[in-house]
Amino acid sequence: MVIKTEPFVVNIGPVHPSTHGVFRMRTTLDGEVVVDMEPVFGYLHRGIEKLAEERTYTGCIPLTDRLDYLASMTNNFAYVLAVEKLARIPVPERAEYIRVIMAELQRIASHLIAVGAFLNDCGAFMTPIVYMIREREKILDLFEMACGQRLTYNYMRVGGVSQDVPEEFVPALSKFLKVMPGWIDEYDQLLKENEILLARAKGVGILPKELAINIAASGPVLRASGVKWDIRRADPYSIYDRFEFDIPTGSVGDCYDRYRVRVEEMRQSVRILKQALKDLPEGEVRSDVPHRLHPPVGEAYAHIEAPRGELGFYLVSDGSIAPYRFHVRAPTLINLTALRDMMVGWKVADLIIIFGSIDICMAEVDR
Amino acid sequence: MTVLSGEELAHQIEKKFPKSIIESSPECLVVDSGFLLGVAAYLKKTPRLDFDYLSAITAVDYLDYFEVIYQLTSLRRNHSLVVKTRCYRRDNPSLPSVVSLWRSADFQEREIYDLFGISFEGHPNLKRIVLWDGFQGHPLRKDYL
Amino acid sequence: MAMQMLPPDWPGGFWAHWAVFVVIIFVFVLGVMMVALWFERRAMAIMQARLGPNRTGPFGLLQPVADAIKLLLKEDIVPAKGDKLVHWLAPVVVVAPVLMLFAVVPFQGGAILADLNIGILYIVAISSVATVGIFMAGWASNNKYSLLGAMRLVASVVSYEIPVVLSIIGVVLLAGSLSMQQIVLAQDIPFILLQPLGFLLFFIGALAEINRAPFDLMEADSEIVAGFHTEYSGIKWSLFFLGEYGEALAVSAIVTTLFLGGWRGPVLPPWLWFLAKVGLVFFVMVWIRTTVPRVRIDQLMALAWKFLFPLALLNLLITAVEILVWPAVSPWVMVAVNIAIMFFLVLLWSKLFKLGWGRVEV
Amino acid sequence: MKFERYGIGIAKGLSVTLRHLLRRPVTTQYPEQRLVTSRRIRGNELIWDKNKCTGCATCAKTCPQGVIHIVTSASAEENKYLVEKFEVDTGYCIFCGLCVEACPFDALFMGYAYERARYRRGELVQDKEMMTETPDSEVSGYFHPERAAKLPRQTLLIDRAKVKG
Repeated sequence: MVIKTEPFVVNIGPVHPSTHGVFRMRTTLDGEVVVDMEPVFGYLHRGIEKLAEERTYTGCIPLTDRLDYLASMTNNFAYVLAVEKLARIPVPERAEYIRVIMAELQRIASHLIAVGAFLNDCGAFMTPIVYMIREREKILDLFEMACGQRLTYNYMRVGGVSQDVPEEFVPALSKFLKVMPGWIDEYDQLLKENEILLARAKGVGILPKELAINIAASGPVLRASGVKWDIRRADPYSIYDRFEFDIPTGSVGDCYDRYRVRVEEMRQSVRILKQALKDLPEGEVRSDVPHRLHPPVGEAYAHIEAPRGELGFYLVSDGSIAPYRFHVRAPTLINLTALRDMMVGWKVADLIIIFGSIDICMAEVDR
Repeated sequence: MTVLSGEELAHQIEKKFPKSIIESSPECLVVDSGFLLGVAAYLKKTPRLDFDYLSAITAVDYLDYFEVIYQLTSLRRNHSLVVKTRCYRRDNPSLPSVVSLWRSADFQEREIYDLFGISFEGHPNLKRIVLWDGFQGHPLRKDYL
Repeated sequence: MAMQMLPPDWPGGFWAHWAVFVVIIFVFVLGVMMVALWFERRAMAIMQARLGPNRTGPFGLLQPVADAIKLLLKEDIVPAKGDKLVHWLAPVVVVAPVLMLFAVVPFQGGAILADLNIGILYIVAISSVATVGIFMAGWASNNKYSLLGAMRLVASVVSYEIPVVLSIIGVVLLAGSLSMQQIVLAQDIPFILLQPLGFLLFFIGALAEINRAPFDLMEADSEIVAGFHTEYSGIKWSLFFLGEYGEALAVSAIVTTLFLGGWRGPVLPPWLWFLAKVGLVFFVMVWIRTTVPRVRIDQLMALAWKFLFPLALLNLLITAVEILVWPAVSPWVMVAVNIAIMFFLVLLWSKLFKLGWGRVEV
Repeated sequence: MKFERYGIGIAKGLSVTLRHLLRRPVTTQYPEQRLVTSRRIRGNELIWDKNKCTGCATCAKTCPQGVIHIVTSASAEENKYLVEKFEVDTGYCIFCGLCVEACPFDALFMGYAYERARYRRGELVQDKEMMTETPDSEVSGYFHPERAAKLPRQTLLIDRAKVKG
């Protein structure tokens, strides 16, 4: 006997505890099963690309802070790389190292939130995210020490970083690097082998390798699908060619793989940080760049491996003090392309964790 | 990552699609919009080129024309190429959609449609993405104030 | 300690007994519930490296009082298109049976409101009534999240009743009585040792039946906002809250009575033993809630029907065989045999579980 | 996929949470307990050194939000402009610190205080008098290392962690 059921439409979001911001999923459910899903964006659209066209090149750096607010350092990094490419500005050696240190710390901080929020979505009530925020605070302390803010850092400048790190930064960072691996082990002990988590996340929301490449997924989402692709290795920017690190990859591309890839990436970041801290040279941190920069007419695309994927900035200069075009290749927006394919057929509860495992930041998706 | 020279590729593509290349330089390749889909399919499917990864699409309003920029990458061969195409009309500009080749174009073409008003023919679900339906104008055009 | 004989004569006199115990139950349920609330929040906070409520009163002990006052003063919102009568009635239907459950819980030898000779049956029957209230709430709210939550609850309660009742029967067989008082008196060795598998099944089943983590999917805040009480506010919402914590306490009390030897224990006064055991069971619930993620609805049902139900049947069978065939064997031998059987069966059944299933082609 | 764990994973997790019962909570109870902020904190006000300022308006030109309003008139003495009006609407300010960086005469500072909540938006507008540096002003060391040296050391949560081995 077939029971005749009627699908009904449920709006998950824009105001919902686990849509990580103001995302809306217009889902059609048949009982608990997701029959169809349509993502609706734009609740946090602030027109950053248009705003940037009226600001100086330096004045755009605070705007990039407000893209992916969980990884502002890497946003700054990608943007200044693009401007440096456009205006052909050299960067002092020490500044390169400080940038890499900041970017890797930011990757750890961002993945802590990503993993914590994912586990929270799975229903582990608050515990993992509180533990992870506990460690993230320590990274934020370091950022605050260097640049005076805890969220919108505005730290990197075209041709370097705004100020040299204070003298107490290096001892604090080396202490952090000593204890961080132990904490990562503790997170693993908490939930890595948990049977319920395995049952919930293994094999759920599979993004096949071919599809992941076709939708240009990037970052942990792409790597979890088994593609060994990391821009730090494939197209080394800054000084990433000097460090040794592995690229963790998943095998099937399910939610569990995405979670594991993020945790392993934290370990690799600690490894890079140790090398960078060991080689940190003395010297200038900022080359002489005028406040009102006039890059030559042209265009530049610079991309980096941000915590959430390939973050690219495409800048067009017309020779004036403001960019003619400022485009952000937002990794999270593009990672969401296959959201429907991953969700259809699973239950409402899976829909939440699939979405959580992609790890988005709405400020970047909508811009 | 090696950046493939647009000039060298232009010769190859010209052999297959005569008059398809408007301009070429070491950095980029400007393709006539009529040949865009053919050239894109060629770039994706030729084994030596193998551009399987369309990393970003964006548009620029140069007032005389719109330029749409495709950042292509090959994950297997680790090389990249910038392909551009131009659209000279300001009222109802349209270009062929590449969603059939790379699904990553889906949201990005919708975004360009939303903010520049360029409609992509063949896009499965072309509607506004960040602004609401019924919004007047296309904000990233230079004449939008 | 000399065992008190039945019938209960603690305060003495029928009506005096009734009056005293109705008051005791209300005070106990409400008072202990407040402490339990505070306890859960504090214990969970400390396990999460936080502090928890510590501002109102010493150690934040008055926090539940402050919350209650706040909730009483809040505006009561009824959805415009909801069913107003049912919406109003639902919290009452949820809370009343929870209070009634405590009527048969023996706090001490003889300290029981009504020593029904079918005490445990009464508990099974009454505890299901709350489900109706929750479904009423989900229906009357006219909210899709509420309805989903209520449907999940009904599905899970209907499934979990069966293994729970079957595992209780094992205890009943051993004790030879349905009366709660008699079950406690029969436990010279706590039944958790004689019935380890029964305890495991009962505890898992009871967690699911009262929607505690990891089976709290009818109010899964990360999925369906707050489930059946999404549309409730103020005093009505607090009644649901009361019902939920009352159920948790009731289950703790029932586990104590059925498996942990009730009020019995050396040195300390019996009522303190009882409270301590209830507190311990409650702490285990809090501890589990702090640690584990939530299961999915189909996994929940699979657990009930594929794991708990067959094992509960086997447990019942084995217990019955043991009682019939070896009535005179020393209980300690039985303890060893039963623990071995539990490990064997659980390991055997665990092998049957698979990962990554549950996708439906649409 | 095979599944052979029998609850060991859950037991491991339970042991982690149980261990935390014995650890000190990390909460800082804010109004009573305070952590010392960074010496470079970009607190939410701007402080202005009247004597060093020449009225060049570089700060106003650099401000990405355009919230610095400065009106000057030529004055005879010392090759300076006379600052007639100097106003910052800190309600619109994003505290990026670019003005402090840009000031060629080191006349502008970020504030060290971060508790400047107000009941009305109008009260967030800082005028010339409110911005002028007095002996009481708490000045942050952002981009001014000489000021940073005078400030107390930042509390670091990492200092509370125990290093094993």
